[in-house]
Amino acid sequence: MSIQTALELVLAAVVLGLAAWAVAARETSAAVVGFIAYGLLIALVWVALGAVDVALAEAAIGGGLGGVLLLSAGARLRENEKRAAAERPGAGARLAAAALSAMVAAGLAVAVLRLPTPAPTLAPQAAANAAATGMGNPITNVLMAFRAMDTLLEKFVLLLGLVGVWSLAADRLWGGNPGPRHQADPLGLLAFLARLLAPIGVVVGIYMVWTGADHPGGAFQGGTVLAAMWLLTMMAGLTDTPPVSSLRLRLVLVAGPGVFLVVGLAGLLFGAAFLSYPAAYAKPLIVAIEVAMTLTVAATLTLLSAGAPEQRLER
Amino acid sequence: MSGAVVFGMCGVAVVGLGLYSLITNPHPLRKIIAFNLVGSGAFLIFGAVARRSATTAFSGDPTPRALVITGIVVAFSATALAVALLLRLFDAAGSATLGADAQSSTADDASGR
Amino acid sequence: MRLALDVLTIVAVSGGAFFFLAGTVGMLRFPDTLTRLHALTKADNLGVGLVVVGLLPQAAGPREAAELLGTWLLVLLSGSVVSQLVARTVFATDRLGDALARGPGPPR
Amino acid sequence: MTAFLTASLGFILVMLALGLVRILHGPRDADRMMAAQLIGSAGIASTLLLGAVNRSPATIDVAFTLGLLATFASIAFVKKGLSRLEVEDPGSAGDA
Repeated sequence: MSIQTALELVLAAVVLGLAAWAVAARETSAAVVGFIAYGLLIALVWVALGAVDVALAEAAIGGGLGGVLLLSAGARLRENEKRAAAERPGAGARLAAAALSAMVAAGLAVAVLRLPTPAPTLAPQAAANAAATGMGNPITNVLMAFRAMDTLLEKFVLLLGLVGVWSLAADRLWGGNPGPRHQADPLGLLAFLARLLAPIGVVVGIYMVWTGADHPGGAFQGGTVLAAMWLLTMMAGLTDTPPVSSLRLRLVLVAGPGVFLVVGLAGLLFGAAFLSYPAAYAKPLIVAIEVAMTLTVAATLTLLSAGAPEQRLER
Repeated sequence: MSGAVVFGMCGVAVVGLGLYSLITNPHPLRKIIAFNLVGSGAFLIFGAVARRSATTAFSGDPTPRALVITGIVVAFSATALAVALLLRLFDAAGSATLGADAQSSTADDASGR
Repeated sequence: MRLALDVLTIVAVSGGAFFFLAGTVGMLRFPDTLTRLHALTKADNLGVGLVVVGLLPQAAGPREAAELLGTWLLVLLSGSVVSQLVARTVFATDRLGDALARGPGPPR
Repeated sequence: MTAFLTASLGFILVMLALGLVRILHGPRDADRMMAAQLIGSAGIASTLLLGAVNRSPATIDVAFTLGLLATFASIAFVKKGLSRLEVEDPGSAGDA
């Protein structure tokens, strides 16, 4: 066994241990902490699998936004714990569930072990057509050009998710600011950290979008970092969420899918097909879409983490 | 080559663990975590599939990886929606369990909000 | 020259690994939350720091080296702030617990 | 050199796994959060080492992102603890 394989086995064992802890922990808060640590380590697994783009996305979501979302929800649901525990299914049901899960896992394991060799791959095609977009990062090419339809629809899903979250607001709070207003000492430690970290984070986020053309990175990863920085200033009490009735906010939210859709329709009118880019303008068009998408992703993810409107609109 | 097998099996095991927790754990927030574990395991299997085709020229197939990035976004927005639903149910009913008799037994708790 | 740099890498990375060992042992063996916080900060600052110092000679260029140092600075900044905040929360909850144990009245 | 770096990476990963025991035991949420913070730092160090082993400079971006965001959970945890105190305090409970 090579030292590399030993390392991979250790990493996989630690990840599995954290997943098992997130499942088995008695208290919900303990399970949430386990799941956050799991998210951090999964980023390491993606690096070991050679997928740095995915590692960046996982580090930003699993390490940052996801943890904030689950921790604050867990704190608010604390009183719910005992009541839910009373509904724990009996030993027979648990045994049946374990058998079912084991069967599903065994089926998947057989499928993974019997994958065809040599493995089919689209990597050479992606590399051969990179010249059509002028960008060197194959994943950005797949996301923005070769399978742009997926990415467009994903942006609509994000928007629909946000509409769903907002629609949960009580009638009297509609139009107000999402989430509770965070109280914090404006001269305190958290505000100090937010003032120092947020500018660095904004630069890192923009850098990630820019470098995404040729190196690992991209609009989603950059947007997530920007969202995390916005959330940090909110948690430090320096800013508040914008009211959901704000027109400017809504413009930012539809900017990404809107620009994407307009470019796609222009491709239908002037080019070969929906979402086809004319070769001469492919890179500027993709960069324009990415900039608009970054803003949308940052705003949408922040507001998704903040939750439904909970503050009355101040007039 | 072996990295793909090791982490692919890891993903398979995570799917199994998550599925078990999704079925048996009564706490709705734990079900949301379990749902995320199942998703994460499926992404790992995708990653293993992408890694299998690694050669000296390419670190793996970019298509499944791009799909995983899309999947991470969609999983996050689904999680946020589920958490928001759960919090709203808790605020409205004073309890957020999935049992049949949960609403009637806890209506008096709602007066605090 | 190359040899000297490699020796520096080995010494510094080993030092970093030692501090992770010390931090983990402290995390497991120290008796209460605040002493464990002390162990954590050593692993945070010196563990990551020495690994960064050890990797500097292996960096491909000045840009990579700057990014390595930047990572350490980030860990230093947020680690120190967060440990302060955690310690304050521990103090605050202790005080609240004492007040609740004493009986009715304002919690402070 | 690669063998040495891989071995140190494995060592730090084992340390990280031992830190899991503290998440298991608690007893307080603060202890669990600190253990997660330690796992985060060890994860950053491991990512840097893995980048050096694989000779992929972009990996440092991942470590940088983790460094930027790894403390987020701790901050949310601290906010959660403080907001619970504020709810107990009748003076500042007006935000619900």
